[in-house]
Amino acid sequence: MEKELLRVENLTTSFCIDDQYYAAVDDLSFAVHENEIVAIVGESGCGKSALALSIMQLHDKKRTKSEGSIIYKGTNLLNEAESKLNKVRGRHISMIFQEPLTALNPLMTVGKQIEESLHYHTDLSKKQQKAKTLTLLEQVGIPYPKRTYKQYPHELSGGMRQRVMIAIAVACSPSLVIADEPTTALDVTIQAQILDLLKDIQQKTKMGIIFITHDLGVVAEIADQVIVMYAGQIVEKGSVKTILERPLHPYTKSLLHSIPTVKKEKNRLHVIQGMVPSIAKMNRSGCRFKERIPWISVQSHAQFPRLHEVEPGHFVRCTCYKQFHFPKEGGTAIR
Amino acid sequence: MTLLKVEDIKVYFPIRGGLFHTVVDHVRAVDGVSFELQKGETYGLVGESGSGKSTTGKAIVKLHQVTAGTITFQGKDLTYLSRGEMKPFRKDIQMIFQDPYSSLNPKKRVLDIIAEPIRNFERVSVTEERKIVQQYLERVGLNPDSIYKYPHEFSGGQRQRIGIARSLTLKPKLIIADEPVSALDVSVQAQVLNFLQDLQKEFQLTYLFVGHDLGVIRHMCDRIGVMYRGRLVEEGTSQDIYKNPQHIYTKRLMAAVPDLSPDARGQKIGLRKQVAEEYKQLYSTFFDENGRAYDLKPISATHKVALP
Amino acid sequence: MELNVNTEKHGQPIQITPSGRQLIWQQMKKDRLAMGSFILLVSILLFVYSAAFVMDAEEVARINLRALHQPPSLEHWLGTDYGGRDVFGQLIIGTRNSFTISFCITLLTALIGLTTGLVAGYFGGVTDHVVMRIIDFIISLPTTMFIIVLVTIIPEFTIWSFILVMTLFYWTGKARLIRSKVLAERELDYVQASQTLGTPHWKIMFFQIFPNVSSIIIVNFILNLAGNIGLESALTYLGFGLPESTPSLGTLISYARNPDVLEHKWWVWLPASVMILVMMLSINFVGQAIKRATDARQRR
Amino acid sequence: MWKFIVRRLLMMIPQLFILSVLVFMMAKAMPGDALGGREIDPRANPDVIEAQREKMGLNDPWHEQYIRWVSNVSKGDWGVSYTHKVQVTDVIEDRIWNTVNLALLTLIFTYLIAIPLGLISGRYSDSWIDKVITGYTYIGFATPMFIFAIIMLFVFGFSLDLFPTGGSVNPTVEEGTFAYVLSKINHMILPAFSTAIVSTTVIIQYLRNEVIDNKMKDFVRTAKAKGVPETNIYTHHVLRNSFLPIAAFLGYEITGLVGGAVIIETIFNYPGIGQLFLSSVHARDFSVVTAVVMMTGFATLLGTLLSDIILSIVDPRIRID
Repeated sequence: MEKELLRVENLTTSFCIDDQYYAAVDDLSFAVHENEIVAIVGESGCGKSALALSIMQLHDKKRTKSEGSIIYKGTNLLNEAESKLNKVRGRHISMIFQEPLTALNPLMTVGKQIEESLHYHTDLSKKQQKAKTLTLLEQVGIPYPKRTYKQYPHELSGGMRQRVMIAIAVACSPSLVIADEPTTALDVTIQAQILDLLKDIQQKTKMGIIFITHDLGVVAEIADQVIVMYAGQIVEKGSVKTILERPLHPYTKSLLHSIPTVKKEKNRLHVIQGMVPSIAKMNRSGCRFKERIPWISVQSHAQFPRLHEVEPGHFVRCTCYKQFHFPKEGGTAIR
Repeated sequence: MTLLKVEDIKVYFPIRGGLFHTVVDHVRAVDGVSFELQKGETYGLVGESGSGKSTTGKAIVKLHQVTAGTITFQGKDLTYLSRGEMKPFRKDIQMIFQDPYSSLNPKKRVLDIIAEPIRNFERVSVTEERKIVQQYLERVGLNPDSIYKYPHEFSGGQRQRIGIARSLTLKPKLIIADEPVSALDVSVQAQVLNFLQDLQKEFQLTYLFVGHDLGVIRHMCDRIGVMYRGRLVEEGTSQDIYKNPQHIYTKRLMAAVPDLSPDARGQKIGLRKQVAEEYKQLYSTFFDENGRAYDLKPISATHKVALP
Repeated sequence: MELNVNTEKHGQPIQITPSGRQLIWQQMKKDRLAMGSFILLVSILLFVYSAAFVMDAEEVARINLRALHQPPSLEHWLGTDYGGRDVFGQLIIGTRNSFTISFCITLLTALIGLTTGLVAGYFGGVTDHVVMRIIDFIISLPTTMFIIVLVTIIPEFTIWSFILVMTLFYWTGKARLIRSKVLAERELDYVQASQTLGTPHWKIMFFQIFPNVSSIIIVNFILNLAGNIGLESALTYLGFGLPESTPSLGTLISYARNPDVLEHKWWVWLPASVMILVMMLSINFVGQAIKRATDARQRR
Repeated sequence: MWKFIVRRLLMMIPQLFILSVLVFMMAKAMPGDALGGREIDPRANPDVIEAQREKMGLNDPWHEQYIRWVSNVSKGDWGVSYTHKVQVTDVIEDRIWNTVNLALLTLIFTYLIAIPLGLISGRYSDSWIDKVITGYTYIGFATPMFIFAIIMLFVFGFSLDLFPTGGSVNPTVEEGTFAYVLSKINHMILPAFSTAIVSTTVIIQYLRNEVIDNKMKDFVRTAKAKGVPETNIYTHHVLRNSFLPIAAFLGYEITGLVGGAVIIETIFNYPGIGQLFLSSVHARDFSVVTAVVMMTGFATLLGTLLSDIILSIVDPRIRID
């Protein structure tokens, strides 16, 4: 096993809505190791982006509170002062965002935005910074680094912008990168390029990546470990092979059965009933998925609605998976 | 029977520039595209952003002015009809939009949204109208009592179904679905796709399905046209396209689609490298000197590829 | 299949959502300042209009040489001006005139601005280009000077010519605002949807797009109403506003152009100034509150 | 970018043409010879008047008169002032610098107030200081400038006697001395400050909204994720992006000041172009009126031109084509 990089323990992040706090990330624990890509999957509203921002502590402090611990190199980041955090952000843990156009400052050249990272975390001279920036641009596969250095974000294509974002993220050789849906806004061919690039950089530098996505195909392409989130909680956790080939939790199974893939001919897709509950209206007791599988008896949830290990490294929430079956009319789809 | 025939249509948008804001060039959004839709089938137009797939769809319903070419619907040329002359055909050709949030007017009740086409074409009493609306609402699986609600009270998937109900009220023959599920989560997406399939059977609809997700396209379509830079580069049955892609662009597209089995991972990266290499080498044989794809040439009864 | 669908039908009670107007009203009630302003404004207007109705305008306008520049007294609550006319009476009639005329100007500019803004924004292209060039040009003119010159050269100057001259220059801001909103609205799919559903252009403009820009129009209307009271009285102050037969609040303030009146006879000009301030402030507070309420609603 | 500027400059040509036609039409609608300012005695016998008009070319076809006027003006000949009995240009030259100086000082005050208040209010939004500042902007926005100016004059000019209540300089000081400059400034402070304190509120509100908008932007979050300290995020990312639209305001501010000059100069009895314009209208000195309208029209057109050019320089996104 590689060395542990980051350990999240009992993390709960709550947002203030109309003077009341509601947990968007609810008592979450997991770890990321060196040279490991952990994918966090779930539909919108499951709390995966809130988790990413919590680790970086980029939430608006007035409207959010986080409890539990986020342990990086022996210190709990939740207890650190802002100035200490600024030494960690961008240097040891950095982030890639979903929408590269808005995530880059429209009035600053690409070069300056990469150098900014170097400026705050290294002792390089101006000249060295520029040299390093040009190397970085080349490393992320930008064809004309010298020209791109002077360009503004709007002058680049979506794929190129995301490459720039990656260059910013890896500029100071961080040990952990959090990528929040980095390919969602991109076309499929560009997505493949970006995934290959990230994988390539990761293998060279042995860094850890927390990869947040809603796309199980992308998970299959890139992840080592997979965490499936539903309603702010982990519902299933395990290696990528386990989760995709031997899923247990009804939610994971349903998700896999609802995706149309290029391998399958026309067939019936499974439909998950109802909706992802909003954090303010969620029923927080017992199994949170039970409303969406009403044909499964209530008793099957009552037994043990907590996350537990069913085989080494494979964790599932609730015991309802034991009795789960797809409704007859719904999914004839078989993987 | 051929329902819709699109022949060599072009949609150019002017680029203005220079000192006097004159037209200096055109964006060739759609640059000579031809295809046919048979009654009852689902034809998929697939491509990446900027490929002109949506523009093609919108040109058929005249949301974009066609620069050249002809669009024939049931044997009648629609291309240069005025708004007034087009009106009777509006009943037959309807559209489903991509964004379920912006495609419904936030200030209108569900009743007014779904009844809008009825009010344009038919004279029915208020009670009659309400009955029709409720009937369609029920058909798309929404509570018929929700006619007085506003769009913001519904989720994305429900809104998309309201949009579908609206397009069904005129009993159209052809529906152009412009990325109808790309704004939705996977589980909701499955529901809408299942619906579209059921409705097709029930109302004998023909679909022109525009999309970028190759999984969705495969799931929905009988025949597929692959678009790239305003041109069709390959057309065929979904077997032809997915099992036997011939154009290098199609191959690159297929290689880029993520595979659900993690075991195939290493192999896929290798395949992508190989295809990228091939793409570079064969670029000049598949595209002319302007980077434009050639015209489609049949290589089998159903399969056409853009070759020189 | 049906099973999947039906679940959503149940357990959704039919709730009647409050309309936009009700929501704004609820927000307003919470805002004490805006509510106070609203009540104050309505009472001033009620008082002024009913008082002006029973008052004899000619009596107020009659020069009384025996009572020149008298300070406030029981007989003349706010004293008299240089012609011995009752300032209080003039204040009432002036307020009524100022408000009515400003309202007319605001209404006219709103109608013109709304129509041009809708047309330019909806059709875009050449139409929009031409309209915008005209608007840009009018906005970059020295408006005050043009109005003053027009007022002096128009033969037989009446209230109506004043309203028209003001409208000529002040429709542009509204047209520009509405046009930019319509331009953004037009990009939304519901407009395209209406087009594919066979809805005619004019119906799309007035029945689909208009309701979505109406809150902006209302807020802008209210703020402009306040602005126009200021503009009208400023021009009247300079002597180029309303004809002399129609005294306005600006007429009373214009007496302060005489340094002696300004320095020693505050009762002539101060009440009118305060009246304008109070009216403009309260109209603005109401407008800003509505603006905040509509913004908050859109955020949801 | 240069193409944009050249195109924008070319647009000035039709604008100037239309402006001159409008001014010409207004001048023709005025009684007498509003373009040349030559005297026609209205009491003379109609035949004499007619002969005079014929001689002056006032009965020529209008396009000939228009071309004659434009060519005269382009040579710097704006006709004669009927009241001052000198060249119109001389009358204007006496006054124009007063107006320019006053406008400059007003601009300085306006931005000196707006920038710090707008930034503080935006950065610490919803704090008590922001509430005070927004309160001020609401009131300022709703206050008609002329009433505020009158009250300021009444309080600081007359009641407290802190500032002069008219003129542009103390007539007793000698020109060219330091005291002369001081006296000039002293005369400008009250009008400039009164204008600034009201007109700046729009800019404060605008700047505040910009700062609030920008600090919510994704790129600010990116900067935070890079480890950029809060203060540097404001100085490097938020401020620059927020100033951009403010820069574009400058031109409109100038346009507004020219319009406001008529009112402010009248209230403070300050001998500038605005006051000259008004007194000339009252005195029916139409050649001066025409010239002033034409010149200020030109100045405001330049103001908007300036706005557009500044915007094209600071925003790289406009530098297309």
